[in-house]
Amino acid sequence: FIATAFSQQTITLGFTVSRTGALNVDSVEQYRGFELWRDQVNAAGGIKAGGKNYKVQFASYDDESNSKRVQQLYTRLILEDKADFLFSPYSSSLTATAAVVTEQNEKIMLTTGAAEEKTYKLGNQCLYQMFAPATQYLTVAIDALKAKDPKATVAFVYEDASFSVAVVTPAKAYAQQQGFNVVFSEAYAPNTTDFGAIIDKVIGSKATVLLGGGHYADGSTLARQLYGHKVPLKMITLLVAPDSPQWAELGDAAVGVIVPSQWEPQSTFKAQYGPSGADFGKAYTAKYNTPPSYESAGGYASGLILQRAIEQAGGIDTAKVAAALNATDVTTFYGRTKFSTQPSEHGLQVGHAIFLAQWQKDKSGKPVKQVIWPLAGKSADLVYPIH
Amino acid sequence: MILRRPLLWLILLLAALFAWLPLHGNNVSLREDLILVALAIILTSNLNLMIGYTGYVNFGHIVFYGLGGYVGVYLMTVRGWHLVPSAVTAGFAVSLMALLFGLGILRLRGAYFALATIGVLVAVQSFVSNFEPWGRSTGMYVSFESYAPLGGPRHALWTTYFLIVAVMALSLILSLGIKASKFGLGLFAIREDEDAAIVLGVNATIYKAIIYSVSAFLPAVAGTLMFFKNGTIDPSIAFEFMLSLEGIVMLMLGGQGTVAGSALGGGLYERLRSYLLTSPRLSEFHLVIAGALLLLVIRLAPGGLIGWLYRLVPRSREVIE
Amino acid sequence: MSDVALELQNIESGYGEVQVLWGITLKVRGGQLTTIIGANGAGKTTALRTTMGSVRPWSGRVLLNGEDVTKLPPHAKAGRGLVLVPEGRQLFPDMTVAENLEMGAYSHRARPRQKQNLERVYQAFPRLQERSRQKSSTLSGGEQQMVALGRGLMQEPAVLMIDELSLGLAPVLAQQLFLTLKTLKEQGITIVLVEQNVHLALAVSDYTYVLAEGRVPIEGESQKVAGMDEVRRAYLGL
Amino acid sequence: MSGIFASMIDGLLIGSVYGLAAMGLSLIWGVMDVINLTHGAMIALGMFGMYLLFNATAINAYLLLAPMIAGGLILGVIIYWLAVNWVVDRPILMSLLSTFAVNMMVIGIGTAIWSTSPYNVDFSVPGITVGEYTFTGNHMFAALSAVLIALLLEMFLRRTRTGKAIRAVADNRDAAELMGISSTRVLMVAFAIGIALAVASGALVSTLFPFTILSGAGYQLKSFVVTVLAGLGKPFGALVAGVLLGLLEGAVSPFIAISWIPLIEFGLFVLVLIVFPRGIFSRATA
Amino acid sequence: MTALLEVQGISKRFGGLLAVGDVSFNLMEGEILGLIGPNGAGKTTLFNLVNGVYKSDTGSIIFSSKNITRSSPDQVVHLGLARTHQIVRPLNGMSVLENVTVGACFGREYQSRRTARITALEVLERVGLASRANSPASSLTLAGKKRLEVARALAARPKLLLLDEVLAGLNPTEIAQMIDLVRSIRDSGVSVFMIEHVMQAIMNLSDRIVVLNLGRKIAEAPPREVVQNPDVIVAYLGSPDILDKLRGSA
Ligand SMILES: Nc1ncnc2c1ncn2[C@@H]1O[C@H](COP(=O)(O)OP(=O)(O)OP(=O)(O)O)[C@@H](O)[C@H]1O
Ligand SMILES: Nc1ncnc2c1ncn2[C@@H]1O[C@H](COP(=O)(O)OP(=O)(O)OP(=O)(O)O)[C@@H](O)[C@H]1O
Ligand SMILES: [Mg+2]
Ligand SMILES: [Mg+2]
Repeated sequence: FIATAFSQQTITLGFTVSRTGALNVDSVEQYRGFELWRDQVNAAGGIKAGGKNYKVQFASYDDESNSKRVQQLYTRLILEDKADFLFSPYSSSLTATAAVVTEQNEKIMLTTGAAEEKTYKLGNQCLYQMFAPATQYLTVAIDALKAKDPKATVAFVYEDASFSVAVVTPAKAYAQQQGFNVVFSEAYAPNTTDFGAIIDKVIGSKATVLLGGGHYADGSTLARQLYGHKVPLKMITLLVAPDSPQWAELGDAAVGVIVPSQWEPQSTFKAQYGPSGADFGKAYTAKYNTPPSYESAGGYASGLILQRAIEQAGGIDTAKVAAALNATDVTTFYGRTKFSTQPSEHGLQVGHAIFLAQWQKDKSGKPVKQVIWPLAGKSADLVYPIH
Repeated sequence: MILRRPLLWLILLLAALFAWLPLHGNNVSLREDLILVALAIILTSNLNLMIGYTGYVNFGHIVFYGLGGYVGVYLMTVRGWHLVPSAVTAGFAVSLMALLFGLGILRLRGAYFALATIGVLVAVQSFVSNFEPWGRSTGMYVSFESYAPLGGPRHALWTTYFLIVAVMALSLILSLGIKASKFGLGLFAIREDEDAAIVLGVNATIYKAIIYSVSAFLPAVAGTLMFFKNGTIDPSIAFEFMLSLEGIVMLMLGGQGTVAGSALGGGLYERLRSYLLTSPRLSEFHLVIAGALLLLVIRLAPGGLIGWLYRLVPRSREVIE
Repeated sequence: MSDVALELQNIESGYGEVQVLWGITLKVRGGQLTTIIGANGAGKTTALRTTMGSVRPWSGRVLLNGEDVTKLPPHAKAGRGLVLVPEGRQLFPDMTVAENLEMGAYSHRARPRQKQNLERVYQAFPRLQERSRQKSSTLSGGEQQMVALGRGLMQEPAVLMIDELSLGLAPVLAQQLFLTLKTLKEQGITIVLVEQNVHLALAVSDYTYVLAEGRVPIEGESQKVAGMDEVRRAYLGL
Repeated sequence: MSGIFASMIDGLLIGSVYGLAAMGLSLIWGVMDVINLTHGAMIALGMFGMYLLFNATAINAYLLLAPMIAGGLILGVIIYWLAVNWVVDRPILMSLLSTFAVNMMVIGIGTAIWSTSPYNVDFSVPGITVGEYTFTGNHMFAALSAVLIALLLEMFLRRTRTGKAIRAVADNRDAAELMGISSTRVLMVAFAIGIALAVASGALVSTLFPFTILSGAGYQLKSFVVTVLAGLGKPFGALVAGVLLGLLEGAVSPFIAISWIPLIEFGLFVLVLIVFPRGIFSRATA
Repeated sequence: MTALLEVQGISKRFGGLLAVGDVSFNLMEGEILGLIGPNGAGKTTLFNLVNGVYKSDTGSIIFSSKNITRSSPDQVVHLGLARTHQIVRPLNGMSVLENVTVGACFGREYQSRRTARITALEVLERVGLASRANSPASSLTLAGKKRLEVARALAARPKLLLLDEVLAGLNPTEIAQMIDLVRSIRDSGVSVFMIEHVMQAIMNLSDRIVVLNLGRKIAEAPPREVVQNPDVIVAYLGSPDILDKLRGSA
């Protein structure tokens, strides 16, 4: 037991989790990433910095997926629970609301499920984004499509929520610029469960490729109903939802669907810091009985990046840790992480990049996720058309 | 004269306490708790004007709050207005709109009116969700620059807080004033029996439209303030049906038709939810506990908390209206 | 013939904290017509409602054919033939005249004779047959009173209590109704009548109770009561 | 087959389920003057009930409707005694409050058990394909079941003594007592039926779409619309209005972005109300 | 004497039913005009037409030289025409005093709340409800509620008062008291138009009586002539020997 040489301290990390409400699935997966990281750090004796040994403890509340109480809760985290550092809630809009509080208290907040660029362009100085920004999510898919079928006709069907709109708007322009015929584009209300009307329109538009989605609930429903209505599509790429391990429960409807991903278990980054992807995956699966999603990986990686910054700063002084974060350029199991330091977009992620993963049948016929893009890191070929 | 009413002084005292308590010792955490309490009181006491005074159940009262938030945030972020004129303009704009809606739907009575208000709420929400200048369903973000005219975010939030407390006090004073007025008597008559009131000479059409419009004003102002403070606004948060229902629950809990009841119900309900949600052991079951408590309270105090107080201390009726 | 069909023993009751009846005792003999008269607010309606159970008695007993029914809810009493035609009519406003009458025959007791009873009612009030499909809430005041009475008759009453029989009825119709009461009595129905048209009520009834401020200061054969000075002054306007 | 046709048929099928959901609300509201805010939660319980029952028995989901309805009746009786019996005579908002409290508790317990993540009943009946459009068998069966249940209810209300007693109590409780009707019993029955209808509609929806414990809220909102269009306390009218609503959705959706549909739907709803202040089907009885 | 109310050829149909058909009459200033007729004759409907609850299908109504044919009830009150309801409509959640205050506040004089309160107390004293001023209106007996109706209407300080069966439910002694009240109202300069089934009262009070049957006016005459009109006797009054019929054993 080596920790004896260090004096024991604790640091408190504060955040809200959407334990209930629309963001529940994704947010809880992210939380598990935090939790696994904390347990591993504490098991190893804590974060060692500047001759001290910092045990990590959490303070967290349920934000009910609703921004109404977010400021109250983050204020509480900072002032009552004396959180030293903060993680963001899940989603860009809750994060923007929390940021109003964290900024004025000059508290560092690492954001995970907050991919939208807009959030980082409001003049914040203490936000650090772990996810690759929203613009990239679908442009990657269009690149992949271009390589396979440049004549495809494209439909965008996406959740009318800030994240998916932020993804689709640039993607649509990019698709047209790449010479694709965008024959249909429509947003649906968050928490839509009946896609009948939209599916009838997709069929009518004669699109061969569908891009879009939003979060887990709507994405899985859309896929299921596309399958039920036997819509003749050659490629389906949906945001967020298919990344979740639960996606396999869709059975045949799951197969062939592509998801832009922040991270996949198969990815083989050489970790300069922290565990390897395989080790992370193993530990995660052992603890939660389910493979990690990219939200989980993002959560874990936030912990790692913060840990590294604290170590480099030699303590938990906010200014020093911020300086360390500003200087961060490191590759972990999660990929490269580097934050923009330009004042106009401070904290925006500029190092990390998006993958594409596709659900394919393995030899036993079970659906599994394979990395198909970038080609350099692929674990299987893109199956196109789906059927 | 309203100045001779003890409750007026109690309201002012309450507002002073709200302003002083967090400021003293710079307790921001308390401030954040109290701002939600103040908001609850604003929403319930204005809702009380419709439900408690006039007997018209407005299920969609939150629409005023949301629209006020949108108008105000739009004026500030896109047009670059200052907070206070934005909020006041939002108040007037929304009141005017309420007047127009009101002239249409106030022809309906009872349950049919109540349901039409849900229709208005959802229709407005849907419209805003498709309205390009307001960012469709993505909504709008308040950039940090908008806090600059108020001396940066830290100052801005304090200012907003004091404004909200002021709006709270105004809401309660408005309720009190209306209750004491001839206008208020007309509303009460409408509540008891609209046809009889008309035969007694009350111009129900105009009265209802006016109170509907008045009950929109301060919630709209509060909407601007709150969403400015939150930094974002989007349709799902601005027009939350659940919040509308909770408004009615708070009102009934406190005792509809009374000024103090709406404040009491709003304040207590908000504190209860907030406490349960942040309490480490109870948070998992916060809904169950809140529900069970609510059931218990209405069973034991069917006239709301105020009704219970009246029965306990009959003389309190004269002071606490 | 003169067994006691309905008996109130020392009934006290009221609303909330306000006591209205201060221990009244009434005996209604079977096959007789008993009247209760009294000033406005004396407690007549309250007495009938307490008998029925719509208002809970605070103390005392209600006996129906000798059986203690004090604690039974109104619907159970109705099932035993105790019928109240309430003050203020209490119709089913959204139902038609015919449906209102039909509801009168709801109980097991009344159903077998529904058809005959309906005919009887239409005979007594031809206006109701004309308007059988009109919603009862749009009837004139007097027409509503007819429906209320008709519905009471549909209930196959053993003891029929009527609160303000002639209220709002045109003189000719009121007279007709009093004659109808007489026939009903002759058919063996026990009747309790609360009535402000004291002249007619005393003329038609066998026995009279005077209610004043929740007590019964005077009772007796109707003819005798009608002759008492204080009754003539206080209730007959003479 | 043209798009609009397909979309109208979809609307028709789903509309009958809206209608069934609304029938329960309409019955309770019309009869008892109780705005049942547990309605959405009961629909959600219907969904989860079906989920559990189907996973336990794995028999045809539509056959499971019978035990689901029975369960709904029992649930209705429980809630009636827990939260409704003592507010029936109170102003309508009291019932709003007490049912809201029950709603909170049900949602709270439901969230503790199932969290708010989506579930799914994995049962599908083969559909019919016409040209490029496929109508799922589930939709057709759900619509059929909804209509069947609605017809049964209508017969019950019109033909049986209890049915008539329910209407009488709705109209004037005191008078109903005087007629020999046990109003408490009647109200309990009416409430239980209303809840059973909500549960049944939830069960049907669960075979069509995924659901969370919060999913009932959306159907509750639609139920409000449907109830009012039909006129309160007109359960069968609610079915018709539900179908009309579905058809309307189907008819307009090919021509506009679906995000505008709520605006059209609810805007129209308000307009219809202003023109027919007591519901479309209320003019017949004059 | 001039006509305060001139009703010219008004009618009202409900579906196929002619509730009021082509009725005309005048009411003079300072007069008590009685309105009788069998149940369902259209008396209450006629009141509803006059005070604007229903709009007349034909004809015109002039009150105090203003045409009020299309006016709403609240406008009519402000001109000085107040009424009571046959089926009482108290504002149940309010006290007796508040009920009457509403009448005064929104009546002809539009009194301020403070003045209205004084007026209300005064009126309550007059109708004999002063002791119940602070009780909830719902706790009054039916007859009490009828008095409340009168009080509310009086508080509006009307020029013309429409009374719809305010004596129903009173015993003969109480009726006598009310008769005095109505007379004193008239003596204070208010004209009265009253529906009543209590013959003793209507005969006693009215200067003239209008008789309706099946929606039509069948007579308009002083009381003494009306009781002798055979049509009125058959349709309305019935037989004078009723007491004997009732007493006579079967
Ligand atoms: N619901 C009630 N709440 C409180 N008090 C009431 C209620 N109903 C009646 N009372 C009071 O009880 C007393 C007796 O009333 P009740 O109706 O029995 O009189 P009544 O003899 O029938 O008079 P009337 O001839 O006017 O019908 C009255 O003083 C009345 O004010
Ligand atoms: N809203 C309505 N719809 C349909 N019919 C109505 C309506 N109001 C009244 N009636 C009918 O019109 C006729 C006249 O009713 P009205 O109330 O004027 O009678 P009335 O002369 O006042 O009788 P009463 O002496 O019994 O009060 C009645 O037959 C009644 O049924
Ligand atoms: Mg009485
Ligand atoms: Mg009448």
